[in-house]
Amino acid sequence: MVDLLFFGLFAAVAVLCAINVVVQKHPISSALSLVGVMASLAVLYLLLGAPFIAMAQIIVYAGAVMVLFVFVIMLLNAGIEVRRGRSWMATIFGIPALLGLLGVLACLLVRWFPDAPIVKFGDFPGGSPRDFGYALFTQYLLPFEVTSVLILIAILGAVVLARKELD
Amino acid sequence: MEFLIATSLKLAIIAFILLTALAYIQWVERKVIAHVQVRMGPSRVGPHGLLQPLADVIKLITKEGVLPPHVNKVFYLAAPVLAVFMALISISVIPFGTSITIMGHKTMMELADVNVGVLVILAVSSMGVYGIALGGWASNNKYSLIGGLRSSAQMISYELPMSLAIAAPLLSAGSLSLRKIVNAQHGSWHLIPHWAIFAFPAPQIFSFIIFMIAAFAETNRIPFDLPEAENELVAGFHVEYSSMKFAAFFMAEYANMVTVCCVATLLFLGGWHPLWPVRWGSNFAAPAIFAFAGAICIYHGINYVRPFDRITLPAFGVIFFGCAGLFLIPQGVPVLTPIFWFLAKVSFLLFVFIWIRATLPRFRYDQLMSFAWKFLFPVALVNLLVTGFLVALVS
Amino acid sequence: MHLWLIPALPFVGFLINGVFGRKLSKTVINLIAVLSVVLSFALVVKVYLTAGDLAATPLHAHYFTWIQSGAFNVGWDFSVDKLTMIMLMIVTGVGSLIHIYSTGYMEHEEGYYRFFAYLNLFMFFMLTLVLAGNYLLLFVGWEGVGLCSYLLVGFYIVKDSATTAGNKAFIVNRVGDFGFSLAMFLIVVNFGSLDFGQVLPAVAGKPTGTLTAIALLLLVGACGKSAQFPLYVWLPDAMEGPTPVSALIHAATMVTAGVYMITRSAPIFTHAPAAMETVAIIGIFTAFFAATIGLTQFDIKKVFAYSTISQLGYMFLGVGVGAFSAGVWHLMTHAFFKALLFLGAGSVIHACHGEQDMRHMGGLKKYAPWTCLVLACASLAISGFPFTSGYFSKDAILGAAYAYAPWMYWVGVVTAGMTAFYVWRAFWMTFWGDYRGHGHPHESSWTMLGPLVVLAVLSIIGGFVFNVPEILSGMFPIAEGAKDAGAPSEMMLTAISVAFGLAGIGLSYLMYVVNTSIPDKITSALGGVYTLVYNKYFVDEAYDAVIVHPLIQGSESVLWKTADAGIIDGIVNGAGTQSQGLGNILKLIQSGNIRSYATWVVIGAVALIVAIGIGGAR
Amino acid sequence: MPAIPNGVPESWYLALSAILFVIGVAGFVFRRNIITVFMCIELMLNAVNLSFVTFANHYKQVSGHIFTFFVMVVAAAEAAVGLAIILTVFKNRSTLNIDEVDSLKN
Repeated sequence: MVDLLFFGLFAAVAVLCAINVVVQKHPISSALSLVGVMASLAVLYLLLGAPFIAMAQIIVYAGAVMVLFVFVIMLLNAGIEVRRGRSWMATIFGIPALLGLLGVLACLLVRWFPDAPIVKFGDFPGGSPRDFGYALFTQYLLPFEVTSVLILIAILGAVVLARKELD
Repeated sequence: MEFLIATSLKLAIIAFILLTALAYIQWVERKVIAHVQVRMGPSRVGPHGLLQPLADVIKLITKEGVLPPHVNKVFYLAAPVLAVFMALISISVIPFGTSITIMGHKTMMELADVNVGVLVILAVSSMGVYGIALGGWASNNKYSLIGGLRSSAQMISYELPMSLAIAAPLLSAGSLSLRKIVNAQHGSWHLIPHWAIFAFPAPQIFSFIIFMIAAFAETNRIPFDLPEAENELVAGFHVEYSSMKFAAFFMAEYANMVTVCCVATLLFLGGWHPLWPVRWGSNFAAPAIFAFAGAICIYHGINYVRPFDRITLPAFGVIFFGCAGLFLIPQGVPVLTPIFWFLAKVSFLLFVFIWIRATLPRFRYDQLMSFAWKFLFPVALVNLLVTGFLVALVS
Repeated sequence: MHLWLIPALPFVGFLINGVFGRKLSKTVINLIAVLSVVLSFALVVKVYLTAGDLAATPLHAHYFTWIQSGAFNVGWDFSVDKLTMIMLMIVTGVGSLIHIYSTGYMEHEEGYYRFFAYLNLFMFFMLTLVLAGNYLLLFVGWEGVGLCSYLLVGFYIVKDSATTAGNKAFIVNRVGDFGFSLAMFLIVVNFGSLDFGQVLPAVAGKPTGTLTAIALLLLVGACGKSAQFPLYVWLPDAMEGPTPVSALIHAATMVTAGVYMITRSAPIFTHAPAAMETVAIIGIFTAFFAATIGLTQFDIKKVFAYSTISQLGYMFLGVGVGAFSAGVWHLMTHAFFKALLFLGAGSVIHACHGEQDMRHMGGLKKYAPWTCLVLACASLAISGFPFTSGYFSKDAILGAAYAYAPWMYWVGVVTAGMTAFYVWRAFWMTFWGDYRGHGHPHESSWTMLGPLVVLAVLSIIGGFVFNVPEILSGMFPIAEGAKDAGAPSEMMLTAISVAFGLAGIGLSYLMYVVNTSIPDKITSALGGVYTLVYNKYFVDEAYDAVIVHPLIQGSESVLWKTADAGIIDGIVNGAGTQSQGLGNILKLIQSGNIRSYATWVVIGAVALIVAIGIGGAR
Repeated sequence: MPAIPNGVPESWYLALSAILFVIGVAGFVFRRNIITVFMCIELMLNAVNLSFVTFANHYKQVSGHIFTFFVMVVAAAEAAVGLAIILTVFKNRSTLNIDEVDSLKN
């Protein structure tokens, strides 16, 4: 019951914020709405028994990535976007393609999960940081290391791109 | 149901104490800095200026809230709320002491014992930047924009060493729940307590220092108060703010201070565990201190300097003796002593914050960044590595 | 028993010197390099003292499983029996002496730290080779010492000849290693393991043909590493390296690895008589062949290089005729006196300011008395002068050879005579007469002379102090049998070989001290034959004509011109042009507009999901 | 739908993730501001993360969380590089409108 309450509340928040991300004219509003989406998703993660992921979601996404976005928006002082569309593809096929996507996903959901099991808070204790860390550092060690290399490369790329010499 | 009642009660108490404390920390700060600079500090309003915070609050509330015409209204108004909200929310996972039992209802001395408490605090503090950044941006003012930019960059940069510094004691404690971490620091070896900073095998003294430095940056305190550097940016991100909105930013800053001090106490200084073991009579420290304070007050009240000291100081003396007596009540001891130790440590750290503010000059921006990335971050990393190695070695 | 420490110590030395050497001062480098080796020598001694009876209970140490596939697994394990112990003693002992010597010899060289880093690395690999408990680990050491020899021969990186010599050594060794690896494959196929402990006892049951094949392939490897007849060409050129290197790698330790390997796999060889025969024949032929070349060389190091080849030939002869212990004995004594010869030569070269041509030396005995003395000891030892070390080991081999096939004995004896001749020829030309070189020669420092003296003592008394056949009697009773077979004429055989040795010495004295005009007469008399021998039978040129040149030509005309340029490039370019054509069509949908691309992606995604959904994949 | 279930059906989580994803795609297709488009990508990633976590709950395995974690890391790296690229683009063309960044055309 409480689950349902929370889910309904935060799902609604997420969807509204998501729509807001798209419809807002000013990028910084979109950014903050996106933060809203992420925060509410974090709550849903908690409901799904993933406390660590929930916190990581907030720390990494809301706390770091989105701050970067806001930072860049402030830096470029990006204003309202100018509507000079020259993309016939998007204008013609965009809407139908989207509707098609939504429909397909919906029918797949209906087809594959006619009677999905009920998720209750706390019926999956496996998401504790301990289990998570154990899995990460034993079974998924190699991907983990590879990811670290990826991050290193990303850092280098960012540094190289943002250097002054470029302009 | 009982849970709800208990929680709401605790909520009320904590909120009241915290908010009052916030107001009075400002008074303490002004007093301390004044004495460091050989001044009197606030002394007009009430005895020793004790009513100064009240006066400030009244002033700020009754001031006219100016809404500049060129600002982005929504964010301009949202920013301070966001800031203070994010600052206050993280106090909810901080335990102050052991459990307390009131008429058969046993309850822990904290709002919520989250099993990932440390992460919660990190998360919330990482969200804290939005208030300042937004405020700076929404004011639509060059100074405040620069302040916002600086604060966002600075907070992101210093979050890394802070997280790494926090991770090190977690390794030796082996849990993410603050209460468990504190319990892991229970006991002592002869006179040396098992606090994280003295812990075997890996004393966390370095990560403690790193954490404190990063905390200064995260709370925008001197020497890292570049977002509000007066002589460069007028007042930085809150140039355009006035009245309660301005006060909200200040509350946020002090609330953040309290939070990081609590976290430092819990992670590194053994939470509510006494400085030396009970069998050496640590339980009598609190009454002794209060009695001493009371004695001093009464002494100075008897041969006074200023006329009103004749009344006020003995009054304080009596109050202090009362507190001392309170700590001697057997039923009170298990409840009050931990709280005393916890608050003592926290207030010491707060004093350090104020002390540093009175002592150090401000960094230059590039110095700030290079310090974070080229010094603090590697050191924290190495410290984490060494800790992990030692812990693995011992276990 | 920390066996792993023995190779680990030099390796640590290598790491320190190799990584930080550039920063360190020479004293520190010396300290690290020498200490690491001396310590491992001390460890070896400790192991020897604490090990107890190695023959009864060899030491085994399994550190970790290196390769595992199915039933076949190769571990990183060391084993020490008496043979290993002897080799360890030789390697670490002589190694330490040579390290000490090098600190004096290399004092004024560039890349000082590089030299000692390589030297330590070599010690590590050599010790791994010797300690190895299975063929693969032995092969690791085998390749490692090859690498180090390459690095050290080409140590003077600015000298073109040095680098080419290094390449030559490396490439020629590849041929041998090829054989060795094939042998290992055969062993794995037939025995399902590479551990000595499992392979060697299981030899008895196997068909002789297989064993012969394995043995011959191993022999190819040994020939490469130990510079035997077809593959010996790299060793003389390897003299381009610094002299201590020639002493350590190309006289005392590495080149004897082949002999060690054959001795180690003695059971295989003993069960393959044909292979044994081949070994013996190659050995005796190489001995004779190299000795003849040695007669004519004027570069002092070249002379000793050829004598090394020839002595290695002796060892092969020894193991070939089944007197493994005699072979190892000669290996040890040879390590002593040949290291001494090279180091002495180094000291002489040092004295003559880098001059290597004996025609520009002479009369050094009054300038460098100590060097003269120790070189005399070495020369006596190598020419089998009675009761010197060379005498015992060589006669053990020759005796066994007589028991196996008399003609080998006679060839061996003649070779012994030649050996004595050219070694003493070098000696006289260097020390007697009067100085024909430039500059003013001088005696070397005691850091160099000290090791020389120790080695001199060893090469005099080493023979009967360490009586290898007795030590190894537990492992190789065959050697004893050979002795018995030769027993009746033992004294006589010995006398003959000694006589030949003395004759060689006398002849050389006659030709190069008493009447120095004789050699020229002989040279002119022999004419063509002399030039043939002087030019080392034109073997290098032959190899060049038969192998190298066709290879280059073939790869140029066939592989490059036809295959690469014609076929491969054709395919590539064709693909290029084709895709260009295709691209011209596809380019129509490339609007360069990200959002239309996004739309494409969405449409594609929809199509994909529909396909999956319809396909009913779950 | 039957009476209010005690708890939430997984399919609702999946539906939510699908909706968020489609919204993200919509933004990706129709917005012209590079930064906004970029944020829409992040939105899609988040949607996918939600379904990952849901499936982790379904199969009672932590692997889903791990995947989410990796997605986050990759997203962070992507954000760093992407924003750097955006900065560069803005420096060189002084525009954030992706319709004007089409020099790859034909």
